[in-house]
Amino acid sequence: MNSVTLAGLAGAAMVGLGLFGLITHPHLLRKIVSFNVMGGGVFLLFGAIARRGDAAGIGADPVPQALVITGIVVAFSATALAVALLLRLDREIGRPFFPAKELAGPSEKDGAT
Amino acid sequence: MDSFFLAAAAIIVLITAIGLFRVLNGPTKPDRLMAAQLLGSGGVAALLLAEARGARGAIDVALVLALLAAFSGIAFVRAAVMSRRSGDEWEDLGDDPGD
Amino acid sequence: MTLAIDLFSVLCISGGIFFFLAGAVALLRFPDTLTRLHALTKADNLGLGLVVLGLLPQAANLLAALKLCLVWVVLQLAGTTLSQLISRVAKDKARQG
Amino acid sequence: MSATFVLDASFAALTLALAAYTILARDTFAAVVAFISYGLLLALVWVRLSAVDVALTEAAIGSGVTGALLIGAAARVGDGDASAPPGLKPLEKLVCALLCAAVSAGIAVAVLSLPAQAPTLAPLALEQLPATGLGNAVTGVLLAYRAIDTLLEAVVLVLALIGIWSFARDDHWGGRPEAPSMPEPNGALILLAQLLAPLGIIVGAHLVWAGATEPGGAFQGATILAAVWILVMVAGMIDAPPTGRRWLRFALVGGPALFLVIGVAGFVVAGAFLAYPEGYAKPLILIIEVALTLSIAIALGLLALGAPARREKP
Repeated sequence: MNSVTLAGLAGAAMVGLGLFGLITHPHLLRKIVSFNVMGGGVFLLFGAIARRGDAAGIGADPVPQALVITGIVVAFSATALAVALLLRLDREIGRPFFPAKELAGPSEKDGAT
Repeated sequence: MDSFFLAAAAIIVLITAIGLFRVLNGPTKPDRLMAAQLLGSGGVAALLLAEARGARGAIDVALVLALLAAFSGIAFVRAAVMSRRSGDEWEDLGDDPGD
Repeated sequence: MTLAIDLFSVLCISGGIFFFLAGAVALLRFPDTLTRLHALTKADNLGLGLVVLGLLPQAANLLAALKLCLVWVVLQLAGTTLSQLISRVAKDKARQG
Repeated sequence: MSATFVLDASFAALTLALAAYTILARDTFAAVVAFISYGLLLALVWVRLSAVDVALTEAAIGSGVTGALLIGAAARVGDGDASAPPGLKPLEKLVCALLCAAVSAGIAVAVLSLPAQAPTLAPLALEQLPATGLGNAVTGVLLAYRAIDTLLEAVVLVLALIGIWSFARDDHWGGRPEAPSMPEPNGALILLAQLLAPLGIIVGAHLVWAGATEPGGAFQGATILAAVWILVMVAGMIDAPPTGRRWLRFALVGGPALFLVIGVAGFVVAGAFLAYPEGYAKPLILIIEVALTLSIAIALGLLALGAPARREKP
C-alpha cells in the first residue's frame, strides 16, 4: 500500500458516498452537493492514475491532469445551472424538493404574492 | 529536517481536524462560520510545511487557498445574515413600486 | 550556520504547533461562541505566523519568501475582518434570542 | 511506514471524513460548509499527488466559487424540514447503502488491480513541448495538443450562463442579478475588499503569466479575478452589472471568439484547425490565454451571481 493507491481508494469511497447522498436525500441542494462529492471522487481516481504515470522528470502524467482541470470547470458550470434551476423551482413551488403535483396548476404561493 | 516538516504538517492536520469537527457541529451558525477561517490557516500551514522542500508552485496554491478562504468566509457570513431574513423579498427584489 | 538556521526553524514551527493546539483546545473547552472566536483568531494567527517565520529561512528564493509573507498577511487580514463580521452575526443572534 | 505515508494517510482520512460529514449531516448549512472544507482539503491532496495545476483549479473553482454559489443557495432555500416529502424507509436506505458500497468496492478492486507498469503520455507530451515554447506540460496539453477541448470548455461556460439567464422572468431579461451586497455596509469589509482587490488582481495575473512555465493558467487566474470581483460587489462598492449591456456580452464571448479565429486561421497558415505556425506558438498561446482569462473571469462571476432578478432601469 502506498500513498497513490490510498488516494485511489479514497476516491472510490467518495464515489460511493456521493452516490448514496444523491439517491437518498430528498432535498435537491443536498443532491447537488452529493453529486459534487461524487465528482471529486472521480477526479481523485484520475489523480491517482496520473500520479502513477510519472515519467521523464514530471511528477504526474499531464494528460489526465488537463482532463481533470477541464472537468472541474465543467462541473462548476453544471452546478451553477442546477442551482439556478433549484432556485427557480423553489420560487415556483416554495420548497426545495421534487414537485409532486404542484406543477399541474398554479401554486398557492404564486397566488399569495 | 525533511521528516520534521512532514511530521509537523501531519500534527497540524490532526489538530485542525479536531477543531474542524467541533466547529461544524455548531450548535449555532456563527460556530460553523469559523470553519473557513480554521481550515484556511491550518490547511495552509500544513501545506506549506508538507511542501517546504517539495513541489514548485505549492506556495502559489497556499496563496490561492488563503485568498479563497477569505472569499468563502465572507460568502458564509453573507449567507448566514441573509438566511435569517429568508422567506421575504425574493419575488419582488428591486421592483420599485414607482416603475 | 545551517544548524543554527534549522534550529531556528524547528523552534518556530514547534511554537506554531503549540498555538494551533491551544486554539483547538480552546474551541473544545470554551463555553460560548464569542470566546471560542476570540481564542481561534489569536491562536491561528500566531500559529500560522510562527510556522511562516520558521519556513522563511528555508525558502528557495526571495520571491518564495515574499509569497510566504503574503500568505500570512492575506490570512491575517481576512481573519480580522471575518471574526469581526462573525461576532456581529453572533451578537445579533443573541439579541434576537 | 514513512513520514510521507503518515501525512498522506492523514490527509486522505480527513478528506474522506469531511465527505462523509457532507453527505450525512442533518443541517443543510453545515453540509455545505463541510463541502467547502472538503474542497480545500482535496486541493492539499492534489498537491501531494504532484498535480499542482489541478490543486490550483480545485482550490479556486472546486472549493471557492462553487462553495460561494452553494452557500448562497443554502441560505435561500433553507432546510425545508416542514415541507419534506416522506423519506426512504430504513430498509430501503440500507439497500441503497449496500449498493453504493458495492460500487465503491468495485472501483477499489479496479484501483488495486491497475497494471504494475502504468501507461503514461508524459514522455510524449514533453517531447513536443519545446516546439510550443512552453515549460508547463499541462498548459501544453490544454492549449496546444488538445486545444479544442479547452475551446469547448470556454464555450460551455457561456452556454451554462445562457441557460441560467433563461430562468429569469421575462421582464427581468437583460436586467441585473439580485443584489449581491451585504444587507448593510460594513467598514471592515470595505477595507478588506480595498486591500484584497489589488492583491488578487496581481495574484491572478501572476497565475496566468506563470502558467506558461510553472503551474497556473487562464482558468485559475480568471477564478481569482472573479472572486475579487464578487468580493467588491459583496462589500457593496459596486452593483452587479446589467446582463443586457453590450460591453458585457462582447467581453463574455471575446475570449472564445478570438480562440476560434486563431483556430480557423490555423487552416490557412499551418494547414489544420488550431495548428499554430512554427515559431509563433508561444505568443499566440499567450494572447489566447489573456483574452480567455478576461472572458472566463466575467463568465464565472456572472454564473455565481445567478439569473437576472431586477428590471433594468432606463
